[in-house]
Amino acid sequence: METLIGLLVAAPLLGAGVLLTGGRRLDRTGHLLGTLLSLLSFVFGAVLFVNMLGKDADQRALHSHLFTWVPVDGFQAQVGFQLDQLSMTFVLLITGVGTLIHVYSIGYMAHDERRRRFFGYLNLFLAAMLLLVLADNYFLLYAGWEGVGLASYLLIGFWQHKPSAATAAKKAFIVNRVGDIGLSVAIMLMFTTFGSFAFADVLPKAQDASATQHATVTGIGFMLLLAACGKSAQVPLQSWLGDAMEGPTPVSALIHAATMVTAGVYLITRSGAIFNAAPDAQTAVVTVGAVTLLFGAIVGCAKDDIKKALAGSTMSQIGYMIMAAGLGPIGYVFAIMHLVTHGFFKAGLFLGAGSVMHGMNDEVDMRRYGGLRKYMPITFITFGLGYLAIIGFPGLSGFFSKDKIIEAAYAKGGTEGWILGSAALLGAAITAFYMTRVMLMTFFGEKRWQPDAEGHEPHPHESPSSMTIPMIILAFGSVFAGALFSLNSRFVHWLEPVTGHSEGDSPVSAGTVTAATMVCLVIGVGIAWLMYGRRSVPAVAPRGSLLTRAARRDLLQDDFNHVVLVRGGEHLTRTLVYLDHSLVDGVVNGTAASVGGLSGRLRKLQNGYVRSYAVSMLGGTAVLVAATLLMRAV
Amino acid sequence: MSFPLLTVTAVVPAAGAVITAAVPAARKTAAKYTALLFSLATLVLAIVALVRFDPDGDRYQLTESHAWIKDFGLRYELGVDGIAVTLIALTALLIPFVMLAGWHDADPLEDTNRRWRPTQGFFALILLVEAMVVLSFEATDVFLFYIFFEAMLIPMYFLIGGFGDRAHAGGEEEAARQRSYAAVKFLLYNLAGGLIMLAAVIGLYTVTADQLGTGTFSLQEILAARGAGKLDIATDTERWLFLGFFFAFAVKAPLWPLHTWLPNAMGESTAPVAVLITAVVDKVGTFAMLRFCLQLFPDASKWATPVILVLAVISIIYGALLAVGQRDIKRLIAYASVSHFGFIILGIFAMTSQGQSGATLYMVNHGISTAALMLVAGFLITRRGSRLIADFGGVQKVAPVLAGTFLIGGLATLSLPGLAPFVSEFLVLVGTFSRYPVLGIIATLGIVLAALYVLVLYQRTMTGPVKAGIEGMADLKARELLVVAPLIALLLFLGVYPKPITDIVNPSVHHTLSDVHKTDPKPALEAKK
Amino acid sequence: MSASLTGTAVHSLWTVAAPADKFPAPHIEYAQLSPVLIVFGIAALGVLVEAFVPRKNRYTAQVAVAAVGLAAAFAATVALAEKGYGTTKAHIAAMGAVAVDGPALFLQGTILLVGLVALFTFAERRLDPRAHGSRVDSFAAQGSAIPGSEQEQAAVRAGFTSTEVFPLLMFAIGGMLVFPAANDLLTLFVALEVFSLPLYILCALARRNRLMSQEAAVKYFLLGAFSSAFLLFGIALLYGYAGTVSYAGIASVVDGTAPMTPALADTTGNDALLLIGLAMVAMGLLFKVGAVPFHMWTPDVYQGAPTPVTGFMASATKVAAFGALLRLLYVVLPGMRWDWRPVMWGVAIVTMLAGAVIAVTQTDVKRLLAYSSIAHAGFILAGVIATTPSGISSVLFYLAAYSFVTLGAFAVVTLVRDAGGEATHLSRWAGLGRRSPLVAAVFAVFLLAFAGIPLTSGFAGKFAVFKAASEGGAMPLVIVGVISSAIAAFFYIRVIVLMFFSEPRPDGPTVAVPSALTSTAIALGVAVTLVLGLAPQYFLDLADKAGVFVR
Amino acid sequence: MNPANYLYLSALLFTIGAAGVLIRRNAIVVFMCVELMLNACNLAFVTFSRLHGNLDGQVIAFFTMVVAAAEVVVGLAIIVSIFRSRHSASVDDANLMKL
Repeated sequence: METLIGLLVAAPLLGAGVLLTGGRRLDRTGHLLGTLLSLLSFVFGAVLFVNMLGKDADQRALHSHLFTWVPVDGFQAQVGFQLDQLSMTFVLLITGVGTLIHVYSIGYMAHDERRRRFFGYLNLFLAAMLLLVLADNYFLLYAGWEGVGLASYLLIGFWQHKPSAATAAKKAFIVNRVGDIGLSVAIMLMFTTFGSFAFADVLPKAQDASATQHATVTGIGFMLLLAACGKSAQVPLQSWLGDAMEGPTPVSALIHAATMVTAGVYLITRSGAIFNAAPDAQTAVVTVGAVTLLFGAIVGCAKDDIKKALAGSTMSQIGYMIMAAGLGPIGYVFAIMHLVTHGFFKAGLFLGAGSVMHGMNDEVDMRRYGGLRKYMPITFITFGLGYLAIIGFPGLSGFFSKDKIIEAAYAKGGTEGWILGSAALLGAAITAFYMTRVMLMTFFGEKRWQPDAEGHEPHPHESPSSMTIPMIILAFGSVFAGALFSLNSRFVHWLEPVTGHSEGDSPVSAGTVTAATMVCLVIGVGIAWLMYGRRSVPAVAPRGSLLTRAARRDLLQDDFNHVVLVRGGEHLTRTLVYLDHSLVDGVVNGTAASVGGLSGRLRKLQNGYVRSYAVSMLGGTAVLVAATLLMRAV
Repeated sequence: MSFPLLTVTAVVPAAGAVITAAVPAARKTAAKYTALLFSLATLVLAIVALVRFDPDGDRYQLTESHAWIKDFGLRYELGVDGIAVTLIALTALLIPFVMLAGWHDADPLEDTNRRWRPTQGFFALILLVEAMVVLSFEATDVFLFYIFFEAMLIPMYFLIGGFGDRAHAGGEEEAARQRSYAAVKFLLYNLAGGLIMLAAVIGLYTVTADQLGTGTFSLQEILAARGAGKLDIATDTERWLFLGFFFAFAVKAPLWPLHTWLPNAMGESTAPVAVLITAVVDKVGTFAMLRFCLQLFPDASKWATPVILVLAVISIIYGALLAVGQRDIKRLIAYASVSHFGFIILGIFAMTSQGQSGATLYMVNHGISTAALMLVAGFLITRRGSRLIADFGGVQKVAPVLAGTFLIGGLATLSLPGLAPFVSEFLVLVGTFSRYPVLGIIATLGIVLAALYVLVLYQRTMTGPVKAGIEGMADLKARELLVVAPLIALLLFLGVYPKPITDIVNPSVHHTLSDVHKTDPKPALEAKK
Repeated sequence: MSASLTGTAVHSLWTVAAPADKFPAPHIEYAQLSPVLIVFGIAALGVLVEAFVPRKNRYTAQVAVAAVGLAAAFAATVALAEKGYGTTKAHIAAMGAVAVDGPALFLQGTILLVGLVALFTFAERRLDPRAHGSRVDSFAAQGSAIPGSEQEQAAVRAGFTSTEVFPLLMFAIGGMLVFPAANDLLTLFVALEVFSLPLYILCALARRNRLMSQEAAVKYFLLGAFSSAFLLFGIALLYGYAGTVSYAGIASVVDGTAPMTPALADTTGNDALLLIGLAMVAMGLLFKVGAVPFHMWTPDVYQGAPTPVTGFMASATKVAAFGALLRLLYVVLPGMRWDWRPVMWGVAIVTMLAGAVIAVTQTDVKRLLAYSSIAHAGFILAGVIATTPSGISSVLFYLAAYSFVTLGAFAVVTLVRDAGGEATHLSRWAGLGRRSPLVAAVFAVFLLAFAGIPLTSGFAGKFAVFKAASEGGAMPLVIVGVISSAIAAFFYIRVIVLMFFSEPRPDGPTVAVPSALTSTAIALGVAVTLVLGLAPQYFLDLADKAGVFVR
Repeated sequence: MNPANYLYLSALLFTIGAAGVLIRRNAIVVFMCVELMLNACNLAFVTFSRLHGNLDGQVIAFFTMVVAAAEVVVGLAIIVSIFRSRHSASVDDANLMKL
């Protein structure tokens, strides 16, 4: 069984290797090979899952040590895997959704001559992501962490000939690097504190370490949070996610909705022990989560680009998860649960969006959609189900997972609990609003289609089955996953051994919370219908309120980055380049020059007149005599 | 006396140089193959040495010792520890690639006259440099080391000044001017450093002569004498001597603010020569810090550590920032190297086993990764006939393989996990952090900047719409692929499995650390107990 | 002193005035002086050859005679050294006039070899184009003829050549042989003049640029005479102080071991005589070695003199002069180390720096080399100051190493020519490496040796003297030394850049193909440079063995 | 009479000679000044020889004269030759080589 874990990672890795080095001869079959290997990896996962279910709760974790990576005295980095319930959940999500998206991409990328490479990158991503969730120590996790970063870089920038894409890719990688500082510093802190960075060594010790090394443990917590912010696009490192939509839609669905961006949640949940030991860090986490869930939601309301709108929503949904994870044992389970359900419906939504774009020759502006439900029914239905799921329509998966998080938020207790809970509720309302907006602008109302750049009139049509089937499957997931998990709280029992779970005492009963959520939902949908359902949508975006305009610009976050970081950085480097030339180099050249000048002046003494030479000799002698006498004198 | 493996390892390339130079003008290709052959022979010898080296054996192995110039206390003493033998292997490994990459760089444009034989000269000089570098890695006699450390400059100087790349904005005239400026700058910088060191070397002799009766430069003798308490350098003297040595090495390494020769030298010389500078020759500097500064003057080293560490961190950030600001591909890579050398020096003077093993590993990895990046950049530049980033764009569309390899080289340079440099960089950072947390964190910022300059470079040159002058660009040829592929393979292998090297290096690092009486700091928790 | 000298004291001196029968019959150890005697004999023979051998054979005769003489003298020197006169049997010969000891023999050997090589360059006749069918060397057809005059052209047409240069050379060498061996101040002075006067004349005899050549001669002569006047006055003062001019005598007076006579008690009562005398004698010698501030003749003379002569002067004169300086400081005035060392420190420092710095902006190869020779004089002084046995041997070694590099370098300069004779302006050397890589490479080797790059003799020598200096406690000198070496490196490198990295000019100079003579000289230079660079141990031992002065 | 005075005289002569070298332009005169310096030395030698009551000084004086004579020969030869080619004996005209 242990070896199977290795294969789990090896399969897609192999795929990546073959596809990327294989050359043209694989162009015909490459995508199939990629999909196959992804599927294979899913099968391995499934086998392991079944095998795991066979064992009883606390015996389920599997460990397999491959080899020692970096052995330097105290610093012993191992390459070893740990497959427990938490990792297993992710494995299934990643390989499952991953495979679906491979299938979807076969159709979606059919006309791209670099499709082979696309699948190579996808496989690379799967491998890295699996490494991330299977690693049994933070150092190896770090490798996976940066690996997914690379994959995301390559895939966002897949259409490199588009400068916007290339820029977005670069931005994503660099912002992520900022987060990575957090992770590496955290690892260093662990090494200097615990003398190791393996889960098995660090997590158990975290609690009593905080007794003596409280500051350090808190520090580790904050650093991990920083890492999470980078990867999961949380405030203040969220700016890259919107631009990341430059990538092909399947990528957005897989990496920037379902899996990679949730790595932060995984990291925090995995490091639960540390956060439990560092309350301050937890507070920071929930704050970030709460802020982001509102931030993302607001941004989502203003975007006319369907993918950007969805990106905003992703941000906000992950905000929910982070917040939940920050709540500690009360929330870990629900964070993961929402993560999984979100994986289903958000992937579904993105694929839907992709299918729409596919039909509308890659138009992304929702103001140029409208009334598409008749033309692409399957897309409409699957997208619709996803929509209902995300706004938390009773009975669908989103309803269960999000509801739990809101409850947990209140259960945190105290004013903190109230604030978080209300924030979550408000978020729910806004979610309902912008999702409805998307729904209405895309599928309802009158046609607002426009010819594209080349002047082709769009002929909306349903996408090929290779694309619709995954959408349908995901739709099923988004409908039933929630119920499936929540039924006599299966999911809680499943994860409890790893994350631990505590109910907490909610000041408000579950019933009231649900009711409140419903109210918010109705309000949100209602407003949206009033604005976009009743009135017709202008093909050109109105100027809109100040907030709207700010939201369109990601609440000016990019402008801030541009002015402070980019411009500032440019100025800094330009100054340094100048200084390096004029100052550092100048000193050296200056010395040389001054020697030259001195030489030039001394030359003049050699004026060619014998008599002046004689003078110098006489003077020299005089000095010599004087000096000699002086020496004797002193 | 056993087979003098080390001597032979150095003599083979030297002989190769002579023979290559002797090949008649008309037989250019013959000369090239001769040179390549000898470099490969050297590689074999180096590998033999690597295999024969026993990590758990004596500190210095394969030793040879003969009197040379009695009056100067100069002995021909060779010996390698784990660090040296690894670096020799690196050198021997890189040279063939350098040659292959520079296969046509030195072909005379037109047959000017029969006596002027640039091609022969180019390859002969490369072999000569190799011989001297290898010897300076092997020398365990301070003076012997100094001799080759200095002599190495001359062939390097001719390589830089004589064979700049033909791609230059300012035209042939300007190119020649810039080139000789760079060459002179390189030589004078390093000569100045060397001469300062000479004073220190003489000082060392005087000290040993005073205290041991006979002046000596032999590392073993000096260490032994100090161990036996026979030799005890006065604090001030030791500090002065240390500074004398360190200055020379800091110039060679190069350490901020003594770095300004590097961008010129690397910018003006052909890519293979640039690789020779940064990947091979400069390593002698950092290596010498590890072998001579720390071992000869442990107390002074500890005394100077704070300043040096700060300078190293400055180098890291400063080099990276300047790399971001460059308009010229090669200068960009040069500044990136400045940043990397900062890491190496940081690791050495952090005085932890992680730091120093990391630093050694870093020397190797940086050698390979820079070689990969720089050589591909060289192919790119020769194709376009320009070094300016602005002249490129959309290369990946016309030459995907070239772009791919370039990206991998870049990713190695920004030390992505899975590629070799990551391991060493992280080791250095951890090693530093465990003793100097603040510096460690500041240095960590370097990884963001690295990402910045690499990806910006890639974006500007490779992505976007295809620029004018790029349309017809050919993808990598077989020879070029033969250069790049092995390097990349090596990067991947060492990224995933650096153990073979760390196993050889670790014991030597322990020796060095015990010289400076330093032990790794204990983890906080254990310390508490 | 004046007050104390009463009339009676003077009268008493009258009475003890040495009567004639006190003159002992002079006793000369001919065998031990053979090198000197041979050279002078040959020189005289050369004069006879000039007088009686028909003009067309003179050249051959002169060269042959001189070569044989020098070889013989060298053989004699070696034989003496073998016999142990350099070490165990070292002693004072010729009535205390000349010392036969290690340093003397070592330097004489060096001078003789240098002289031999210089002879080759003197005798070179293939560089200049044939003048009216007869091969010509680098010396004026007729020294006395006015440049560009009818008379001169006639002389050229007649194929005259001033073969007098060979006897002159021999006289100079003879003087140089005595100079470092001189064991009393009178011999010192005479020897100085004996080798200086021929050099003055040789300077004036260039075939090309005769005006410059004559100017060089005048400058050299006037300044030389001026300096020797100082030297002489210094000698007078020392004589006044010690009542004797023999080194041993003065030394014993200085350290008070000499038997006290009232007159001596009188003069020694006042150190001014001694100190001023010392300073002036030192000045005379420093002038010859070209130390700042007595260096100013060097660039002009080096530039103006015929290049072979320059080469000879630059190497042999330095050897002889430093030999004499060493002997003076180590034999006569060891007791006064604390007086002259600081002063010499100053001179050494100034010399090293000034030489290196001024050279940076030179544009003429010969002037460049002149300044570099000044800088090198500074380095050697650093060794002289050490006042340790290793100091002596290091200086001896440095001189040997340096003189051959210099000879070689100037020999190369004679090869690079254009219509106006040698093309000594640096700009003309651009791209020489492209046109004739071999010559350029050889010159590069010499330059690197000057710069003191390891594996060349220059480095070995530099290391030796610096080591000696630092052992003698003169670390600051070493620091200054390395700094000025760094500066010096700059202009040596500049020449290399010029030769190799700049495009050759279309109207650039041609490189003449020399005869076997110059080729040998250059080859020898390179050989010595490399041998002393790679395996100097044997010669260092030699210098060590020779490093003891007899007193 | 006090021999010291002779020394003062010789010193004086020497200084005059040196001054002449520095001041006079005509090469011949300059040279004569050098001769003057040499003779100043002779005076000193003789005086000292008298002081010390040995003959070395006087002998040296003869040597000096010989040397001086030799210098005259060489010196005049050179000066004359340059005079003939330049039609000037001024040392300041001999100024081709400088810097």
